Amino acid sequence: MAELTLWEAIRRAHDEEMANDPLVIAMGEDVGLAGGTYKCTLGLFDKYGPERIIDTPISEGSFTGIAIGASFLGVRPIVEIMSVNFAWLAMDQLFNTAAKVRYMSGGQLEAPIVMRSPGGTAHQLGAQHSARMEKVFMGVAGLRVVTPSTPKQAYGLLKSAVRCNDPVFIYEHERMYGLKGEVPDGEFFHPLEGSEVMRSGSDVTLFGYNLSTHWNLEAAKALAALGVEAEVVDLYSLSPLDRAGIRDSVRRTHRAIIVDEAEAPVGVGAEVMAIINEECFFDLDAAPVRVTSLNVPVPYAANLEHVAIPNPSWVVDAAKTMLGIGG
Amino acid sequence: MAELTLWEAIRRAHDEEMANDPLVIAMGEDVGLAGGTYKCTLGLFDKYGPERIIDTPISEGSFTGIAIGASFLGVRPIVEIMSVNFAWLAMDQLFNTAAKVRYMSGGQLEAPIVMRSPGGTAHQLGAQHSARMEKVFMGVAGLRVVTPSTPKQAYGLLKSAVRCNDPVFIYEHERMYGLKGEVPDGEFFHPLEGSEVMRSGSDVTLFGYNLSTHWNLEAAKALAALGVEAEVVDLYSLSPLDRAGIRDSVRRTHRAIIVDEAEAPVGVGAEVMAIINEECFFDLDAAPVRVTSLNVPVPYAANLEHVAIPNPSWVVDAAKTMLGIGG
Amino acid sequence: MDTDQKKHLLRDMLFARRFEESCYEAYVERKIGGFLHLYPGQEACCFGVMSAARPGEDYVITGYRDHVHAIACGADPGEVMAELYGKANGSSGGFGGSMHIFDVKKHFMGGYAIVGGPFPLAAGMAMALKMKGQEAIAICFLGDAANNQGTFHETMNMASVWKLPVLFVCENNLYGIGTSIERSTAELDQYKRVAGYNIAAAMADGQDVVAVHDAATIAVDHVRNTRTPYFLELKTYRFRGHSMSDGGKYRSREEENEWKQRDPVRLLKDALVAEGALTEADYKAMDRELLKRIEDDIVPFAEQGPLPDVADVEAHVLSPDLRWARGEV
Amino acid sequence: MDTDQKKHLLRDMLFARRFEESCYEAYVERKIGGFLHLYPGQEACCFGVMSAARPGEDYVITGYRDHVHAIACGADPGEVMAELYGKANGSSGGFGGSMHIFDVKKHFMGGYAIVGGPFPLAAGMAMALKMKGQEAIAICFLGDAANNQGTFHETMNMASVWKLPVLFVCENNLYGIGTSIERSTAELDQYKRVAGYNIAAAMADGQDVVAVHDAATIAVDHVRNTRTPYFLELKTYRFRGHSMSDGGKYRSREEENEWKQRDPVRLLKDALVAEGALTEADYKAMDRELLKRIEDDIVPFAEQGPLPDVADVEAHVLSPDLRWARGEV
Ligand SMILES: Cc1ncc(C[n+]2csc(CCOP(=O)(O)OP(=O)(O)O)c2C)c(N)n1
Ligand SMILES: Cc1ncc(C[n+]2csc(CCOP(=O)(O)OP(=O)(O)O)c2C)c(N)n1
Ligand SMILES: [Mg+2]
Ligand SMILES: [Mg+2]
Repeated sequence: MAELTLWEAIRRAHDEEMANDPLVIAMGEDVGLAGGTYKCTLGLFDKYGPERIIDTPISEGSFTGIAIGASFLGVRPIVEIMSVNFAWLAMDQLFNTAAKVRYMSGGQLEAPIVMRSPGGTAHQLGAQHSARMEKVFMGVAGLRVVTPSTPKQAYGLLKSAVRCNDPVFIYEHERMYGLKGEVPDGEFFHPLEGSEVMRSGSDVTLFGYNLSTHWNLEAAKALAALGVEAEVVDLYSLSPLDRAGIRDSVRRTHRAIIVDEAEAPVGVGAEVMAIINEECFFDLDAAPVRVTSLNVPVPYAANLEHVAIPNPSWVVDAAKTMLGIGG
Repeated sequence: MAELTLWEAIRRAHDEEMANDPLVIAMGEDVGLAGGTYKCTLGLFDKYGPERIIDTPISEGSFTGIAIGASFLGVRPIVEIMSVNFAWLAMDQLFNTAAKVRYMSGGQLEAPIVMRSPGGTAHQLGAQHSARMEKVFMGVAGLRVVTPSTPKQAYGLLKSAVRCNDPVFIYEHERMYGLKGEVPDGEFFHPLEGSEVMRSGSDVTLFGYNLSTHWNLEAAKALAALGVEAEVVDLYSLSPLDRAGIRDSVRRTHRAIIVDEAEAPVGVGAEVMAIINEECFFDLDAAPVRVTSLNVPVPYAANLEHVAIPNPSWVVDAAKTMLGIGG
Repeated sequence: MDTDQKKHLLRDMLFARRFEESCYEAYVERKIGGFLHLYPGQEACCFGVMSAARPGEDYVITGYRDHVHAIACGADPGEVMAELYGKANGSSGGFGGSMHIFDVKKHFMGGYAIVGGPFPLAAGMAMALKMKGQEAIAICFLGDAANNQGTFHETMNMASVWKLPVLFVCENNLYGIGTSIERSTAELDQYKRVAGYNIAAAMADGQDVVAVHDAATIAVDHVRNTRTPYFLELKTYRFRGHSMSDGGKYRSREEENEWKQRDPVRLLKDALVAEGALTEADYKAMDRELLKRIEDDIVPFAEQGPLPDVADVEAHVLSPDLRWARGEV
Repeated sequence: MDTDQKKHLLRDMLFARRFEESCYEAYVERKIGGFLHLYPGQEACCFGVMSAARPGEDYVITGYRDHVHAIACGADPGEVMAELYGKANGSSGGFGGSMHIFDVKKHFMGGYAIVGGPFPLAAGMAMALKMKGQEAIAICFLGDAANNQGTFHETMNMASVWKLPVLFVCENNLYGIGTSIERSTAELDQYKRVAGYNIAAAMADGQDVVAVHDAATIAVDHVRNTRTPYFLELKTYRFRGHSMSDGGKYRSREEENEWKQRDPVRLLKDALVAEGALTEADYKAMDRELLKRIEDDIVPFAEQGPLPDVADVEAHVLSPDLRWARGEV
């Protein structure tokens, strides 16, 4: 096992998949010569050349479309959208074509592209650079959505996404590229579906994904000090969500808190709650709760951002309220 | 009271608002000379001229941006996106600019545009022309979303949307333009927030909006014949949703079915369920249920479309199951 | 072009005309649903270009007005018709409909309903062909109004910078639904719009199939040999409404009649008659034969085709190969 | 241009240079967060154009590299600095940050962080000015790489067809972050890219503020008098990284040094010295005075400004006027 940062894990997955198959390419703004904004393709330009690590113009809509068209003929593009905030410009191609072409062609054609993009709030990036858009990608049939919370997941999910014949969107968290973790030395493919119990517990389940999984682990520690054993479930697959995994955990703990960095409306929290209602409503001992950001565009000032975006203490507070623990 | 079709009601609202304020304009593909794909601006080109009823090129992204820029200086554009399926191309401008500019300018600037667009499934329009995208518009702070289920609402919501200083998205259902209903003769502004109890009942609440409200009214009739009194609540405001109205109805009926023409994931049904969980979980006598389309791109063939998209019988069946009524 | 080839083209164009008219009838009788966009008037564009290309080998993509392009690539007309009828024997198994005809075996890579969407898809296919070192090229047929979409600009730029073997054919019929090109577009000659991208371009008379063939020969050879993009504008006209729901008040009858004088089928027929290569009687016989084929074979194939199995409604959403999804590798 | 005006421009440009350097320091000291895009090297573009326009009357919009444009429109530099510090006395009350400076009273209509987004916003403002019959024009400053976005094409077309009084200023600094224009763009001269839209266009040396002023005078007059769009390309260079996180390995030191020979501040200073209108000592005194203003007034205004009230975090999401929302009308 090597300890890698999350960006190193992503770079390794790129490298291995490109070495394995000459039709795997990477494209995006500054992925090539500059090595990628978050270094996820660092050094690969020299290794694979400009025809396989393709620096694009600032044309998100059409370079996504070009990737999709190439995938029709067997190319396996890994498209990086520099920040998920820019993905709105690529949605038409992603949703109207990549996600639908298999269906509307009656199964004749497929668009096995991978799109990766960092999202979430970071250090004061302001309203137009802090979007959390998981929910948008999850809403459309025909697209898989995964999001890593560890370098191991980041490595294995990208490898599987490249091999999978569906379009896959990989949501990376902008604040997590430097996160370190163990990655197996041997080649490893992570399942694209499912969820992972990161910590077992009996009193309440804390559901989260990417960054919020880490908040939940931290909150679980604080709760343990109060005698509360929280289970932490990581929803690395956002589409499809792991209905069975969600149900099983709630059956064990009878309480659910869903922690999501995004604004609440029509988000991951609502969907997980709906699944709980549908799968195991009568197992609940308390009303499920969402911990989300305030429903505002993200403010710039550090103190405003701090009160708008959740942190582990919000999770601890929610659990204490749910469990009737004072102070 | 005059009986108008829904498109006539929308046209009347356009006409009155344009007569009232010379800075109100309408723009979109074929809204002018051709009178609008669904006739919502019929005759207004002759009345107000090409500078106020503006036929646009097929450039959804930028004509939306132009409308927003014009609104910065006091113009009140009503932008028609010919079909909501094309709105993906306009999302960047709508979300990243219109919805955020008030906030990121610290309240200095506002973007009072109205965007109207028909969505939903109609007669076999296929995968790229049958999107139901309410959930996408509801997910972002700074944008109001309303959707009429009657000509009266269509008229009054558009009038209020034009006057309101926020960007407002009006989701119209493609199958409903010909629907007839009473519209007050006098000028009338419909509130943009809230919900409307379309039928009172004590046994179960059927939540819906635009077309699904009509399914629910039909289902309620069928249920009445079985001795079940369903309450039908119309959520004409999708953002913000009427938390109090949802809670009050569930407190009366203790049972909730949310009917949504869209695919389930991260949709209106999930959000309403989450609100119920948050507001009145312990008032529930049964797990809330979503009635939604299958999670597929919409198929073309009539028989496939029929099994993919809900209809009133699905609502009746869901209510019967919930209430334990056989056969 | 020799006489035989002209006769072939006449037959192809006349067949397409009759095929589309048959769709029209079926739509009026409500046997076809959804939106229906017909091709009469523009036949010389598609057949002229494809006669210069390699149907079945080159990869073709277009918009929603796609039946004839599919057929020109070699798609079975019965399957195209069955698709419009929403039948399991349709070219997309009934899942696509009129706007989404696909025949991937014939390299007809689909009709798409979002205006401007196919530009980058075509460039992407060209990128794949380049990577794989194949001789085939990508061909994208779209309308004039599609050129106002941002994807036009973005794709032209990338196709040029990356030297992609793609031919863009603009069928300029002067309207985008009810809005004339003068009212929507700053430059009326579409081929001039690629000047800023360093892309070779030309224009031809889209009603004269021989002229189209000749221009397309230069265009296709350019793309195939230089492996760089080319933009070919064809001036044409659609004789029917934009779709079946077209009110039709945005064009004058005079304009319509003037263009109908330049019916591509009639122009070619008249030329062949003038050449002495065809008689009016030959032409009538050909027409009768084509109509008979449509009535006896194509429509019944569609009418009698089975409905899709409703149990399949959730097929084709995701790949049936679930190895990577499940981590069973 | 007379000597006085040149001296004014020198002062403005030198101030902007020092202001941006002060931002750099504060960022390094972590007093400023987020992304920070600085302007050194390009000062002649903004001040040259605004000296030909009517600051405070004409409506100006730009991207994320926006501090200096705001100041050139008349925004208070202290408020701009306070915005970067995330303070309540910042120009956007701390809600915007570096990429979102606004001063609507001064008709500086904002910095926007989505590349290409401001093109249509500018055209829309011009549409409003046209409707209202005002003399003011809209001015949009953006970079070269932004021209590859679809909004460029769509907006140029509509601005031309609808005859909108908007001036597009392209500050062509040859790079979009780390990608050079040669690697991303088929046509290197940006002003040639509007040929297909029937829009008047020109190019000027963006390091020579007098040349910019002269070219901009023609451009602004054209827009103001003909009420039609104009596209002005200015060849320039940024002396620092794209933003504070720029690795900077994509440009050669030689190239950077060559361009630094053409520092717009130094070029103007040298010209004035050569003219005999300024001495090196005058220049040093001016510089000291500007630095002192930044150190004594502007930075303290930002440092000592109050934090925004966290109770306001939900302000400015929707209009405080709830009449229409509540139906209380
Ligand atoms: C993005 C998008 N906007 C609008 C439409 C509606 N629409 C369908 S066809 C069409 C006109 C296209 O005209 P043109 O490209 O000239 O092709 P033609 O129909 O004339 O062959 C429009 C506006 C659409 N399908 N997609
Ligand atoms: C839609 C979008 N794509 C990508 C980015 C990331 N980005 C920010 S600035 C920039 C380069 C822009 O270059 P240019 O337009 O030449 O302006 P310059 O920074 O050189 O002044 C990029 C790619 C963005 N902000 N928005
Ligand atoms: Mg056309
Ligand atoms: Mg640049």
